[in-house]
Amino acid sequence: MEINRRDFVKLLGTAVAGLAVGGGAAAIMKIPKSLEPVLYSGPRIESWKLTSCSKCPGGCSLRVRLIDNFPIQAFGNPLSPINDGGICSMGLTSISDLYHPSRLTSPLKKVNGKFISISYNEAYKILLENLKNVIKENQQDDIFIVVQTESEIRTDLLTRFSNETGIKNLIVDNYLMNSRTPYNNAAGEAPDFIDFEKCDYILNFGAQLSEISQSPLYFSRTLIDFRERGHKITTASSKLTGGNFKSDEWIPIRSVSLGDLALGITWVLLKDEVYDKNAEKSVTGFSSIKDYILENYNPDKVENLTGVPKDKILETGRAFEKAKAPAAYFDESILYNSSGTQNALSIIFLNALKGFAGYGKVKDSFYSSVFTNVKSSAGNATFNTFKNSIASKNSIKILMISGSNFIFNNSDQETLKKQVSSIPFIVSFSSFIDETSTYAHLIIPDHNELEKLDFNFSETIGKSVVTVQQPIVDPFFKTTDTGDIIISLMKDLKTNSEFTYSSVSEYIKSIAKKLYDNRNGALMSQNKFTEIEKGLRKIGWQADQYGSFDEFWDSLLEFGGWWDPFGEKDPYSPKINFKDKLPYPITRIDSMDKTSSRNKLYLNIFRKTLDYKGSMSLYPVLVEQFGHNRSVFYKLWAEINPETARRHSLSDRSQVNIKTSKGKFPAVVIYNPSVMPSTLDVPFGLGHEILGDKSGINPLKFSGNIFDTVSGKPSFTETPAEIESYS
Amino acid sequence: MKNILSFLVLFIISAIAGFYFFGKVQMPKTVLVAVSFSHYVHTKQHKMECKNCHQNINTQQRAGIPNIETCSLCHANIINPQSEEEKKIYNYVKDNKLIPWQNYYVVPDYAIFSHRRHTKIGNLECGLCHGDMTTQTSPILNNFRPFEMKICVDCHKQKNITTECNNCHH
Amino acid sequence: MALYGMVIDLNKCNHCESCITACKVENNLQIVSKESAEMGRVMQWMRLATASYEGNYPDVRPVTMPALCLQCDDPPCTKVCPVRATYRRDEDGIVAQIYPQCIGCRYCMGNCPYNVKVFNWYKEAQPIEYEKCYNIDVAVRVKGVVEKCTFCIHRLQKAKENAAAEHRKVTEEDYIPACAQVCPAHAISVGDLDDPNSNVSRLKSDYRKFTLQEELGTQPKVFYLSAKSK
Amino acid sequence: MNNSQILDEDEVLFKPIYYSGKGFYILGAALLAVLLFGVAMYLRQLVYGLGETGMNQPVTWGFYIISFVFFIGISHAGTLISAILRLSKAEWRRPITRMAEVITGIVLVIGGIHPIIDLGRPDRIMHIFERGRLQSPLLWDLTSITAYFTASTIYLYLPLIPDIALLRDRGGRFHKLYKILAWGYAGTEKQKHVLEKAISILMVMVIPIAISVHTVISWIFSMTLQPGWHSTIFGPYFVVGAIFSGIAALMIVMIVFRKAYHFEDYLKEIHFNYLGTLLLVMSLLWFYFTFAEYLTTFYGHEPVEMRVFLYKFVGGYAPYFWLMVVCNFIIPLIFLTNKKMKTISGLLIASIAVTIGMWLERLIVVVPSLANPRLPFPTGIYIPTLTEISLFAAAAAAFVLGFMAFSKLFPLISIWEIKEGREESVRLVSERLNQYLPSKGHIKKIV
Repeated sequence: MEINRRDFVKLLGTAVAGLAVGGGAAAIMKIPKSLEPVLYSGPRIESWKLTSCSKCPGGCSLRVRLIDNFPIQAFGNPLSPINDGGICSMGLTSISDLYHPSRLTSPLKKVNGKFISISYNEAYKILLENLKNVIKENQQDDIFIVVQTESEIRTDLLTRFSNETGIKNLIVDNYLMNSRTPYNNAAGEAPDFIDFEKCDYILNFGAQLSEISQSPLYFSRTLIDFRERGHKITTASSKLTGGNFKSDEWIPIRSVSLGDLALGITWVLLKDEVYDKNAEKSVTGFSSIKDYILENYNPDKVENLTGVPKDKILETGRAFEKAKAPAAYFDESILYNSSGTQNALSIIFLNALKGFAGYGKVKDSFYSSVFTNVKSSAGNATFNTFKNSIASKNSIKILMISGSNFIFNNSDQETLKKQVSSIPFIVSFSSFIDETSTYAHLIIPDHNELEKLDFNFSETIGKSVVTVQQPIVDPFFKTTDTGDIIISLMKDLKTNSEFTYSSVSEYIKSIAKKLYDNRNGALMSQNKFTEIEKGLRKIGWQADQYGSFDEFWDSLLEFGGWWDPFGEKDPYSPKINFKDKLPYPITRIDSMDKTSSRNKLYLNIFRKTLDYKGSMSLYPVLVEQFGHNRSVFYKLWAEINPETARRHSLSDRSQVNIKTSKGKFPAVVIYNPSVMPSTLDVPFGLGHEILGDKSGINPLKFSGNIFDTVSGKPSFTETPAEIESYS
Repeated sequence: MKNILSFLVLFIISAIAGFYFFGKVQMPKTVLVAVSFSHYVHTKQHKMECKNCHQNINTQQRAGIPNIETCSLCHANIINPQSEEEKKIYNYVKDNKLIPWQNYYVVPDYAIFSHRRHTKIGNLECGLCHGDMTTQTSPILNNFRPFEMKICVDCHKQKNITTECNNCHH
Repeated sequence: MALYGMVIDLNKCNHCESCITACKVENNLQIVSKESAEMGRVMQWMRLATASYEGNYPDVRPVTMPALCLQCDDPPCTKVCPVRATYRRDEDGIVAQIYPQCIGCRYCMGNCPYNVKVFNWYKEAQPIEYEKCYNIDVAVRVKGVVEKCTFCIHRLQKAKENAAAEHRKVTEEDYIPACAQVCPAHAISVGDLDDPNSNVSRLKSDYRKFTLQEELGTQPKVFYLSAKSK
Repeated sequence: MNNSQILDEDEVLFKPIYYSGKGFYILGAALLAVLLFGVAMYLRQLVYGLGETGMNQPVTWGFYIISFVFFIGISHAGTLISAILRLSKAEWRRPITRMAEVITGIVLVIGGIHPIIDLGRPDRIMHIFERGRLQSPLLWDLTSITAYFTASTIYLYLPLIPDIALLRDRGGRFHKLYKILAWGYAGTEKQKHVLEKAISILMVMVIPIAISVHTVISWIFSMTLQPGWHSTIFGPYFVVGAIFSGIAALMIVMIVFRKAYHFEDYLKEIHFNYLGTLLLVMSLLWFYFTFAEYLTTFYGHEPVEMRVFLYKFVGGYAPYFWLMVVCNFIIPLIFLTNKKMKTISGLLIASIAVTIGMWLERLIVVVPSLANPRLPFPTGIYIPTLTEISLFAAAAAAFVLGFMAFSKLFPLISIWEIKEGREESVRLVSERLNQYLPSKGHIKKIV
């Protein structure tokens, strides 16, 4: 056919249109433009730096991978004596905080309900003024500091600060402090470490050793060795969580009655008269306690209290007394019920009967030589004090929050919110706006962990280890190291302050100087030493040779830490005085006698691996993985014993409503034969309201207002619950 | 009736054509660099080698495009007063701003290409892929070799190196 | 010719799940939206799979194992691929997956008896803090292709490159996949099964060894060690 | 022969080509809307990705593969049946064959497109040709389907030529098109002879191809390790199912057009009677295969196989399974066995039931096996989304549309064959009878 011009134009138009459509389709198939900067830019020069992880008290050493001087990945440092190349999920995600979109980029000030960004000097001035005004009128008791940091240096600074300014109410709420408090109450000092190599039997009271502990990675390794040596671990806990299922024996028991079980076992030891006779001397009022226990805690009674069959109690008791060096272990997690501290005390008493086998203190420990007070006297106020004084109207003038998100971690959130919002001045140092810091009037965001210098002291392995946390990148935003703020506050509030250093880094340098002078230790350049080297050591040979301090400092940063490989250990043999906390009235638990527990259910909130702050679900990688083992994603689930489920006629993976006194919330039923028939096990950590992708539900919201009478920790296990069909 | 049919056919054909054209071929981009850099001057006149400026050529995946910290080694002060381009460089160095180079040879993200593998291990000449840059007096305007897998595979075949897909696509 | 295999000691593994996270961040795996996750489209090359529970309460223990691509020596998935997008590499026995080649027919997924392969149903917007941490050695997958565990083949390539640059052989220390590297309990070990004195071939001869569904004759190269359960 | 004669006799067959009523346009518009909606949904899927469907990690195949198998199955109606009937010189075939062949042609196209819809990267479809692996059953499929398509289109086209010639001679619209297609056929003895020969060659060729197609499709499943798929009788099982559904589809089409275009005196009770019997036979055969398949599974009692088995019989897919049994076996049995119910309408019900039943059968083959993989974690559920459903609807609409379009271009009943039948059948049959009946004289001899 002949084509005239108009036809030709038409054809051309069609062709172009066709090409356009085709091109469009092709474009759709390509990878999104948004990724190109990530993938294409830069010469991609790779480098590695060592730093320390600050997600938990473990003090693992990280090996961070940088591309063009931007960190992208973090792995374990194979030369670290603590983690030995391993790393946990939390540590792996420690980079992602740095790039978090909702990180605070500058100090914020609340002006009629909205946060506006201000300069640091301005913010500091406001803070200083407020403090001055209160301190002028000697109302230091109305200033509260709530801290949840793993950094000993910051803790130390805060302690100095509170001492100098006379602020009594410093609440240090971190893992180590909480686990030490019962010891501090009873014995004045806590053991530095537990050495499982010295033990031949472990009776674990609800601690998740390889999941949530002073050093999960170290413990998971040592426990494997322990079991390979053929020794037994008995775990008494309310749930057989991920790590605990490795223990040879599981005694299912509601954690509120752990103390009763401990005393029940004590009864066996006392009855058989097989116990360390020194205990009679070391424990004040031993005989009275002994008599009390002997009459009140015979196995039948304990069986009624705890629901543990008495044969089991006897068996365990016998095992405990037969063992040469049995260790009864508990940690912070025991505090999360109404009689927490008392339970802890009764376990301490049980340990005293066997001379605290395995527990020890580090001889001339570097840690204690640097910080005289951090281990014990810090946290001279508990969360209870805070609650009581906040409850009494407008008694708190100033609240300083650092790292703590206590509103999320508490069960009586609504009341707390009300009370907190009534406080006239709240300053928060958190680098995000979370459930707690929304109530702040002033936020001075802290650096990210990868942006600040810090020392991480650990004695978990029985030797003093100092892991350096070095700044890997320069601060991205207008953030300020909280330590520096505290220091300058000290200077401004107290003219004749005996704290002479002008900044944290300077202070840390001074500690490094101590390290330099302390010639016992070695750089973390090797984590194994041959016998020959040890022998040489005896005759005064030094592991590392360094001429000047600067040299030492550089190599310290290069190798990421310092430790004392040949350090000696002392046994832990304290003088114990329970200050008539023990003997204590029996905690009555109706739930446990067989008749009523048939159809009674209790909410048992358990903490996921490595997640004792409940912050796991804030990380995009981890929130997806939160329940992947149960293949439940972004949702709350409730693990329930199949027979209980059948009694309530619930099918696996069915949606239900869990009803407590505070209301009801949906959950997915997951069959799990390894939970107690009387509990609904729900995970803790989901349901953040402000940060993250607000997925799931925070079960603490719905658990009853039951607290440990001493430490003020919310009870995780004592809320009665019912199951309703999903509507 | 027939017209419409023919138009339809044409449309469909050209759509498919467009799909594959835009899908495979990458459009030549216009390079707007701040400084019209002359490889000729550097290599021929001043007898410099590639790796003097492209420093990671034997050590890293990417050769890297030098920037002021490298340029300043020579251009800390003006060498050739009558050169306009050098002034620009000098200014960048002086007020220590990064030179906004455009890197032209960009390997698509689904193919991993390592310079070291080719230069150090395979010891190939740069010219093999980049052409003779020593004659270039101004920034290049099109690839010496287009980025097509065929080119790679052919070369690998004739040098009988493995053509295992997974070695470059992972 | 090496033949890479993996041994996972279940008696050491204590479900800390760091191998899974490591896999995710090392390989730029896509994070799917809530809706997709509920539909069962979560992208994990490695997952913690609770097969069953053994024993009676209270002595009950979960039988749980990290499940990943078993790198079968006789893989069923490769047999059905219409375009050779997945195949067994001759030089190291790793089952490769070529993303630019795959046409997304998902036949291989249907034929994988361990269903460890995942599919890019969508290309979803990723969280910024995750995107920034992308590993540059691994290509970001486009939508509509199948992917699976590659034994961190990019690490192997790197190791080979380094070894070649230094004129030596690839040693066991050079090539460690991400999951094995991070495992706190050192439960995962990877190495050359052909080399009789490599760590894996030593562990492989352990009496506790078992593999998943041996009866299918797929000859997996990932072995599990467990004294309790088989 | 001249046109005037034909006008008297078979005018009714030409009528639909030239005159179309109001209903036709309404229906056409409606179907077109459905089709376009489907296309739009597909484009959407192309943009956003396969996530638009209800498929997920264990259940990686869904509606698309189901309808692929289903439509290819239906395609066996045509060519196979008409070929068999032609081979067996069944005289009653004459009005049926054409429709049967048309079904094949249209349905093959629709079915063939589905795997492409199912692809995650349709833009890379060329990879199959560039670097295809012949070891993969998908490739066998590709080849056999293309072969089948070519063969059956030719097989449809050849018997059409004389009719096209008639249409060309009548003139009217599209005469140019007819002129091209008719290949200058003038009905001379030589041309007739060649045509007959070509057809008779093709109809022998087509049968093995047709069988192979569905065997290969079944092999897509049975070549895998999946429990419930890995079975030896899948080949014949699928073929039987295919023919079964094919006959049902053919009957539906015949009944509908008989009503719509008034073909009553071409498609008589007797045709349906015969086809009905055929359907009944296939139904029994299908049931036999199903029974064999599941009985062996049950007695083997392998745990993995049993998980799928129970999922089908009592588990999540039980309703579909038992509905399938009812549709494919019970209903046909009721309607086809007793005289009273074996009416046209009864047959229509039966064949509709069978069509639904056979679709369900494909569903039950594909999904439960994927939903219960060998390792019990994670098990999946499959709920199709609007995209998949609308695309299925579009496919069905396309089928009907295609048929309507065809009926507007060519006669749905082979006119020349009818004509030929009128003239020669009697003679041919009597000749054939004489060949195999004993002659009269024979009896005398015995007495």
